[in-house]
Amino acid sequence: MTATEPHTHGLFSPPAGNDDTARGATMIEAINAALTEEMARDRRVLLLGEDVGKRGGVFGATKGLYAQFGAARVLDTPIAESGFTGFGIGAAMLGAVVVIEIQFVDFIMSALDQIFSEMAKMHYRSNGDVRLPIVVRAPIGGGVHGGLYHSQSPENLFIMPGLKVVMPATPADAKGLLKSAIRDPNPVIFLEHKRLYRSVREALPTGDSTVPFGIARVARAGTTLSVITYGAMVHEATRAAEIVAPEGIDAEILDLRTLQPYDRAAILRSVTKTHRALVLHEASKTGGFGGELAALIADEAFMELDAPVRRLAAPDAPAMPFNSRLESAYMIDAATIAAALRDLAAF
Amino acid sequence: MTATEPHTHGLFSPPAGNDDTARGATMIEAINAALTEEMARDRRVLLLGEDVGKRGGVFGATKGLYAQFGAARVLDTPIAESGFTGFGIGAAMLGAVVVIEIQFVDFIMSALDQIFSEMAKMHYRSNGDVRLPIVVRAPIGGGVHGGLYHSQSPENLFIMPGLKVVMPATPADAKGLLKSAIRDPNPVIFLEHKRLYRSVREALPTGDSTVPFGIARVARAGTTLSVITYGAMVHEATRAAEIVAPEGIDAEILDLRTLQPYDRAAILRSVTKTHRALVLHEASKTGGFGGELAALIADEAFMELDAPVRRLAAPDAPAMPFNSRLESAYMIDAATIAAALRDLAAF
Amino acid sequence: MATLPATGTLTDHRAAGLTDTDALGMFTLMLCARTIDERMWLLNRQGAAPFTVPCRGQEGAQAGIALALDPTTDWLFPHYRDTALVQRFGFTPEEIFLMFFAKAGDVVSGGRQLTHHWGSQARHIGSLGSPLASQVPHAAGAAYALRLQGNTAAVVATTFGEGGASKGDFYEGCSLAAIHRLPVVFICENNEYAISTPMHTQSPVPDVASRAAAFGFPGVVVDGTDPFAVYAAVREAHHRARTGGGPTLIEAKMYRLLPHTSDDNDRLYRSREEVADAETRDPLRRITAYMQEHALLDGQEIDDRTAAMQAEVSAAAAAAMAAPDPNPTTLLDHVYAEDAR
Amino acid sequence: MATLPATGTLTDHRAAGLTDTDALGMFTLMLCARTIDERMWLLNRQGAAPFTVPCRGQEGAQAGIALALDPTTDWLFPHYRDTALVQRFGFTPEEIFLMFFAKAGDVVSGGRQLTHHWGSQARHIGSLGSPLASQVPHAAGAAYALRLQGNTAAVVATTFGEGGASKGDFYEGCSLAAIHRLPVVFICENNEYAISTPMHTQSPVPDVASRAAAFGFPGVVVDGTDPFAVYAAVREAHHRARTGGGPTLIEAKMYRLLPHTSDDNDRLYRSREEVADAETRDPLRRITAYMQEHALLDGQEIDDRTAAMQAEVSAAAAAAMAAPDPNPTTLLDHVYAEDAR
Ligand SMILES: Cc1ncc(C[n+]2csc(CCOP(=O)(O)OP(=O)(O)O)c2C)c(N)n1
Ligand SMILES: Cc1ncc(C[n+]2csc(CCOP(=O)(O)OP(=O)(O)O)c2C)c(N)n1
Ligand SMILES: [Mg+2]
Ligand SMILES: [Mg+2]
Repeated sequence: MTATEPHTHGLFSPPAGNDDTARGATMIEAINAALTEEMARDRRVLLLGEDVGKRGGVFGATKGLYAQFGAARVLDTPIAESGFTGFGIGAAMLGAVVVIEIQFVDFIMSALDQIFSEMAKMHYRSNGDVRLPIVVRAPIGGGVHGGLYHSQSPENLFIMPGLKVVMPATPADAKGLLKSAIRDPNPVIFLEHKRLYRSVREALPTGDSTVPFGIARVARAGTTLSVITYGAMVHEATRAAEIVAPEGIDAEILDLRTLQPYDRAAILRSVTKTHRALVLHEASKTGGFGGELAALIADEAFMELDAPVRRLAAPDAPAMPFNSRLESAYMIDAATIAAALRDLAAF
Repeated sequence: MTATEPHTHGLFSPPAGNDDTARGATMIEAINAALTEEMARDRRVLLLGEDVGKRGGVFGATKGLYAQFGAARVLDTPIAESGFTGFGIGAAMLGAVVVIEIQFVDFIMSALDQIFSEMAKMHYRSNGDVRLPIVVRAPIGGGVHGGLYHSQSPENLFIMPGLKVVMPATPADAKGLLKSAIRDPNPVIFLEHKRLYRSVREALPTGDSTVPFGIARVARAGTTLSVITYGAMVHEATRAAEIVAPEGIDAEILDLRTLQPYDRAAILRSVTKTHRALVLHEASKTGGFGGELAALIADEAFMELDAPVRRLAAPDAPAMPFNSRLESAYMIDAATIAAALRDLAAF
Repeated sequence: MATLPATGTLTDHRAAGLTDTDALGMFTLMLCARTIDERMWLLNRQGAAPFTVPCRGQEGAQAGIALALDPTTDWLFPHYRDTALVQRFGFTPEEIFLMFFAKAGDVVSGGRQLTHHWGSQARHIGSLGSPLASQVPHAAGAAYALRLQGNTAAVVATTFGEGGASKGDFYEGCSLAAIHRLPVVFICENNEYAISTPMHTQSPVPDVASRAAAFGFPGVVVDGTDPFAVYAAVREAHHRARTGGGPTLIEAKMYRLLPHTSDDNDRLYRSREEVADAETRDPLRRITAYMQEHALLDGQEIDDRTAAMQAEVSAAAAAAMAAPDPNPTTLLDHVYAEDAR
Repeated sequence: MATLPATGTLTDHRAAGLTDTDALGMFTLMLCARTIDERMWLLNRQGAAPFTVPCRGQEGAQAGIALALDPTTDWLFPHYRDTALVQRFGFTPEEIFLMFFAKAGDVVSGGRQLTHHWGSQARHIGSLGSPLASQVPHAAGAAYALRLQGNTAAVVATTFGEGGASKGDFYEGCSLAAIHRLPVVFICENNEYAISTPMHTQSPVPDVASRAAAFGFPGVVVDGTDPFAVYAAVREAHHRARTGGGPTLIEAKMYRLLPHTSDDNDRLYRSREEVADAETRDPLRRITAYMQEHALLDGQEIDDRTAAMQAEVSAAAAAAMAAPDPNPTTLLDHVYAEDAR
């Protein structure tokens, strides 16, 4: 960072894109619309989290909801992630449909006992007696000058039977998946990449449309190799695909949309077509969700493979540093992906 | 469970093996010996946890230490896993060498913020200024009639840069690895399979001997296929290998000993020899550590493989149920492993 | 505990607002829990079941709590030791044994949970996991949801040990209930030990009730071996909760007369003298003496009831033991709820 | 806050046990922090740095805490807003700007941490992460380790916001310190808001200090815009800690005069009138008036010192801005400590 590179965005206002609203909605607007519609549709829906009330959340996801639905349904909590997550569980046990906002996913860690031990296991441990319609929304991901604790991608922590995990890449998916999440009778961890909040615009489908879980989206059809990814990396991969397209590398990009359940059939279909797979995520490599995806391919599509299953992921640092140069060194960008595509295509 | 199958063990006294102490030490004795020796060797070593004092821990791992080293160095804590883990971190920042006992790994969840956000990142975030010589010991694993919250195998949660993760399979390894862990300047998560506490005996090496991290042990040499595993599954796999040996299937069994770092070279070496790999663990499959191991093999040993990389792991249930029949249905046993070995050998 | 009164000097049940029938009901409830408890210990020692969690010494407080709550409207987020209390919310002895033997017919979990991890939506009992104090914020959230639904009758009670009261979730749950002035009664069953760890090692203050001051609601200490005193304290808190007065923290002081569980050996950390001393304040002894002193039951009637209870519990245990185990093919049932809302 | 005194009526610094030199030092420390703070805000608004965390309104309390601690023996586990306080422990303005610009020479983290996440072993400042209140149990553990080492001189202080004081770690940390009667001073910088959430929404009681009752140690409320009053309160707690009296919880009441951070827009949740009213209790204004009233400084001297501070801070900022960035090749340094103990 030097004084000659002015900062145009901040932690609560991540990078923006085209301001032309005629070109559709941003992801944060899509999320806000989904919340508004679901709260209007179902009086049982209760929102809670830090600063979600008057302020509308630090990113504005809950903007206007406090005014529209009142303080009883849009609850500002004290800073007590474990307590208010448990509170949400108790409310859901008694019939509320609960949407919890964790301000940054980095701060979900003290709620992990309630999430892992209670939320994920309640339906199972009660032999189906209790259901917990809860959505835990949390901004995830880096590249926003957030430093070590506002940039993490710990999605793999939540890959656990009993939880569903969603990570949309586009505004329309964010809206449709969030509506599905709120209507799901199970706990859903809904991870929103903060770099995508305002940087992408897209027309939203009209009417009450939802996007089902477990169905991947082909973000780019191709024949040379398959990139299996999700979240913000879908966009980096798409950029990388355009870089290598003129070189005759025609990458297929699969946007998983949901990580639990994840679309095994779509992955196997794509790899069966291309015979080469690159698993890509923003989280660090060792112990990341990419292991699961690569393992699936190496087992169930083994006979189709013409090349090793590659993983491209962040380096094994504890988190993404604040300084811009370190942050850039940490982040996977289109150029790095393009290099990996070339390498895999050449195998 | 029926009245005709008497229970001979309980939660705090898991299955026992041969009582002939001439045949060596159990794992719980080995752990106790390691703690005793290290506390005697280094006055900075401080033990803390629930019931570690007078009672010597619920499994007896700290037996005698309170009497020998006093209440100031063997600290009974209130039930406050996050707080006392943070307390251990603060003590380590000021020069203590801290061994924290979590009574069951199932109860570590409320300490995950201190472990993930503080312990794993402290050295990195301080640019090397702070070091945290901390060992977090926790009994792990099932098959002891412990039910949903005394049987879990969440080792994959801890695969995170900044943490080291150890999971011994034998008494001698437990002792040597624990001594290494206590001397390591980094935070180490030390996971002790409670079914192994008393069921295996082994002579312990004499003298001050340690076992280094990151070096796998060949538990059984073989040529037909490689089983990559750790913890209690090493023993099940060995039993399975003996079952299929007469059928001409000569399994090599690799005991990883440490999961972070894990011995990539040994895995690749074994697969290069056998050309077939089965990744095995007691934890449930989707999102388990097996994904990481299979992904490594599928990438770096791809050209050596004659068969798909298989994973054998528990079913995707939220946890292991209490009822004996359900517990048996959940657990991977030697017969199940033997079937997987046959299947892989026949590919 | 040394300052608590000895056998026979219970609070007058009528002064506490209880009828003779209520008092008899409390005696019976305590006797039932005690009989179940003893049977479970025996069955465990005989190898018929892998685990039990005794409530001996805590039946009195639980009977007091039980009568102060209304199971038709109220909800309970219980402690695992609540073998007496959950019966108020509809658990029968046979159901308790079905849980103990982890049978398919276990209403708590169909044999999935370790025994004594109560729960049943139909019975207004919140599902309990093993991590301590997690149910405290659940209770607050449940009360909030009931309020949102316009339910002004329900009170939510939650019980926990003094050990669990050291956890962040206890404090955060109290805080949330207090901020919203929710109708919650927090009840600590302080039995002096968290496994081997005595109160003075766990807590810097002698009374868990002191923690209520942090949240601005009343904290009350009551003799937990006096069922009628406990009843009165919980009844007052219940009234406060229902009339918009917000939460109360009640600490019932008692003593865990048996080891922590069937897997514990309490000789490792406490003297027989200490246990023997606490036995003089055994709540069942106390109420038994009281029933006689107040001519509610005579010696013969007590013997008869005890014998009848033995028979009832034997029948329940036998029926449960003979019930079918869960089918292993159900292992993956209910990982997720299937139908959309 | 409406009940706190207005400008000019500070506690007498001599009565609080401070010399004139001390008082001058506190004024200078506050002026320095204010000047740094304003410069950072400006640099952020100019696009020269992505983020800042203002301390405006909190310098008075920090100056009071600062003087009450002995950086040669004591340890500090700070709050991110402690731009004044950390200077007492050795941070120079240039070091603070090196952190702000995330430069290689940043002693906190070499540019890895978001700015204002203090830490430096050499300076006796515990490394701070972002999750709130995590440092509270660290402080207790640090005090315990010092005691084990036979160090009877050191006191450990930890600061945090009233928002962080809602977390389980706050309670659990206090509990551990109290059980062991450790020499810890817990200091809440209550600035009325956690981002947008006002005190009455976060807390069921008006005073964070009330929470000390849960742990049996003193809880003290002090006017956090009066540096001398804060000094006296912390000094007393420090003395108590050093003489075996155990912990104290001090709540210094103040107001966050700027938005939460450079990314916040406080117009979304509070009125300009409220902020303007709080500005009448700006601690720098108050101490400036005090210096004049007590003839410690006259108007000219204040102007001179202000100008000199501007120059010093400009120089520090310029030097830091020109300093080298960390080399990207260092990205994977210090993931693990290399050498065995
Ligand atoms: C978070 C957590 N830590 C540890 C345990 C293990 N454990 C089970 S019961 C118990 C003691 C509980 O004591 P208390 O709350 O006083 O209840 P009591 O058993 O005395 O009724 C402990 C430490 C647990 N269940 N949960
Ligand atoms: C555990 C946790 N939850 C949420 C956050 C996000 N966050 C950062 S500062 C803040 C408000 C803190 O308020 P307070 O403790 O009063 O300190 P102040 O900023 O007012 O000085 C929040 C919610 C966090 N850092 N940590
Ligand atoms: Mg107890
Ligand atoms: Mg604040």
